[in-house]
Amino acid sequence: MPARITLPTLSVISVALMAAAVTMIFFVAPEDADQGISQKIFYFHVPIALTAYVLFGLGAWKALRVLWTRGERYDLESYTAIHQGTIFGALTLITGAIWAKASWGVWWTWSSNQLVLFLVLFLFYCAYFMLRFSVEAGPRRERISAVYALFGVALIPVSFLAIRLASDFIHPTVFTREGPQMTGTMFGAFCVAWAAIVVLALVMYSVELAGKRTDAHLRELREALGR
Amino acid sequence: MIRAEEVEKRYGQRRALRPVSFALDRGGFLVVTGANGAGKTTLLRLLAGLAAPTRGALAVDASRDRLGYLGHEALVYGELSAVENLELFGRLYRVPERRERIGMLLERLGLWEARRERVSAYSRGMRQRLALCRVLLHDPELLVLDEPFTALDEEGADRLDEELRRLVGASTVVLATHDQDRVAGLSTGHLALVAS
Amino acid sequence: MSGYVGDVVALARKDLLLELRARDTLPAMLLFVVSTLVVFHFALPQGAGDDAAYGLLWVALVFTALFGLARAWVPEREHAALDGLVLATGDRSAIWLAKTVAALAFLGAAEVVALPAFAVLFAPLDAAAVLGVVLASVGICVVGTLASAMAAAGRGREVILPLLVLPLSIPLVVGGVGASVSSEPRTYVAFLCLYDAVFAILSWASFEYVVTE
Amino acid sequence: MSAGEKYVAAAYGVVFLFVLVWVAIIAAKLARLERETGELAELARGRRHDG
Repeated sequence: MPARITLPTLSVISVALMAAAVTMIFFVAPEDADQGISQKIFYFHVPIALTAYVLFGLGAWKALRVLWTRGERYDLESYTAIHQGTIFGALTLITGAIWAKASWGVWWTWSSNQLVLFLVLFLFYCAYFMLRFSVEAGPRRERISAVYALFGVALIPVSFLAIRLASDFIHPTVFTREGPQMTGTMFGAFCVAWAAIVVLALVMYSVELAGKRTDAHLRELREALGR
Repeated sequence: MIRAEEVEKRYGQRRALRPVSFALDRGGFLVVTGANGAGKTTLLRLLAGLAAPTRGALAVDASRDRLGYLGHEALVYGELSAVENLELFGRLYRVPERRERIGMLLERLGLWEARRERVSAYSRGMRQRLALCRVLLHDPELLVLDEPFTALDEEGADRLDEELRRLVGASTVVLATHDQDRVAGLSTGHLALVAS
Repeated sequence: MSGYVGDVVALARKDLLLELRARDTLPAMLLFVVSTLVVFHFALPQGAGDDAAYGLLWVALVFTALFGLARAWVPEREHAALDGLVLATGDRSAIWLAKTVAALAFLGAAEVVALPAFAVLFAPLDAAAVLGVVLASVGICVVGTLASAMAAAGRGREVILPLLVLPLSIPLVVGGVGASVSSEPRTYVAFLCLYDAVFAILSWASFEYVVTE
Repeated sequence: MSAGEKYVAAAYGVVFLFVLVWVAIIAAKLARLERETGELAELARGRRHDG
């Protein structure tokens, strides 16, 4: 995170972007000709999914630094990023399910590759937490978590490919969600929404990280003061 | 050989070793004492390279393949015999003339008769002696011994004593014990750890 | 034979020797995979077709592999032999490679029984399907031994391992089932090769970090 | 509201709800941190009077 932009500034930017995004989505961008109003879910669902990837990637990058530098602080950063990523992953699944219901009348469809991929990733990263909480705090845990986080970024493209391949023999694609047939303002709304979600994720990441760091400092202080 | 400055070890919030500083020259014999929980085992694991210090600087001037570590556990396979265990570790350590050296060590530590039995059938004392064979196998220049006398009977302790005397001067030794008298004549230094 | 390869061979031979002595993994795996196939006969409704059977074969293989992998590091746990290996090996990835080879040998032995049994009891297997099984077995042993080492570092290792391995094995199942049922198995075989390569390199490079501090 | 509008509202509502729950959790955490720092400050104050 760039040091010059402070957390309060970032929060303000986040609120402003979010307001702009909602305004653009509902008042500026026209309604989709085919899908009607339910296409509006797309403006949040897809940016949330993309942001989850960014967070998983960030977690893996910090994990790499754990392995390089043995830095305790990178472990905390990697953990926080993956935690956020999992929250956004869960949101992707829920908003995706609602969208599927709105446009196809079912809550879940295996033919939506993105949803299936997120289900796999969600399971994978839930196991990350199970693994992490089963190992005693210390460098061993930092390293094991880091290696697992790195496996995650390898799994994302491999699973993506696998799910593409699987759809050939498991379910012939019945539903298609046509790519961006977006007009100018629709695309603009999408971009603003994406920016808003990314900044929101950054704010949440920073707040959570600050909380975790304060927690660690507090325990250190308590020990220094002799309980 | 070893230089430790304010070396501290934590596992999360739990402090396993209070900051400790000491230096040990080549050929020295350092005895580490301290109550249970003072961090003897932790310090020795740090010296052996099985763990890294959380804070402080620790420099050990011995490559890993010239280091012998005796832990609480024997660090061997229960379902292999003594010879098979030593063959495996000797190969990994690239010990020259393995067979002869293994035979000599088994003889010296009184395991020759039982060399083909599975380690799981050994008594604790025999396992400890086998662990000593494993430690001495590759002729280490630094020995890190964690409570080597526990679990040994009189005979085993005498043999260990013999081995230690053989090593004095030639190798550097760090030995943790709660029974300082046993090694009174050997030690050149003493480090007392305080529980946190 | 010397150096790295010598280490790997010595370590893998040790695992096979231990199994020969104790016989506590392979017989259990064999019995497990055959029992699973029998259960599947009753789980498949009549007229479910061969494709469903191929799918179940893969479920059986993945769970058999998990069954074996859960025991992969048990000999190292007793008397903390893993610490001994970590101290003794120059390049720790040799420990992982040897363990992977041993795990693969056990899984392979189980498959030597399971595949003919499947062909007799359910549906025939062609060359592409067998190749798929071989490649997927490599993949699951590659990630499985590493995940098993991770799980062994914590509490509740038996519970954690399947949670770690199952999401990672989904692409393998896709590749394997594809190779068994598709009329164009080449794509799936290539995909399995890709998976094996990616995760073998990753596991090989990262194992050292899992067992050291 | 049409069915489509309901689903759109639900989707955005879920996102909003998640963020809200997250805020609540952070707030609980902050309250705990405040209490703990308070205790430590008390302790430090006591120390100063003793020494």
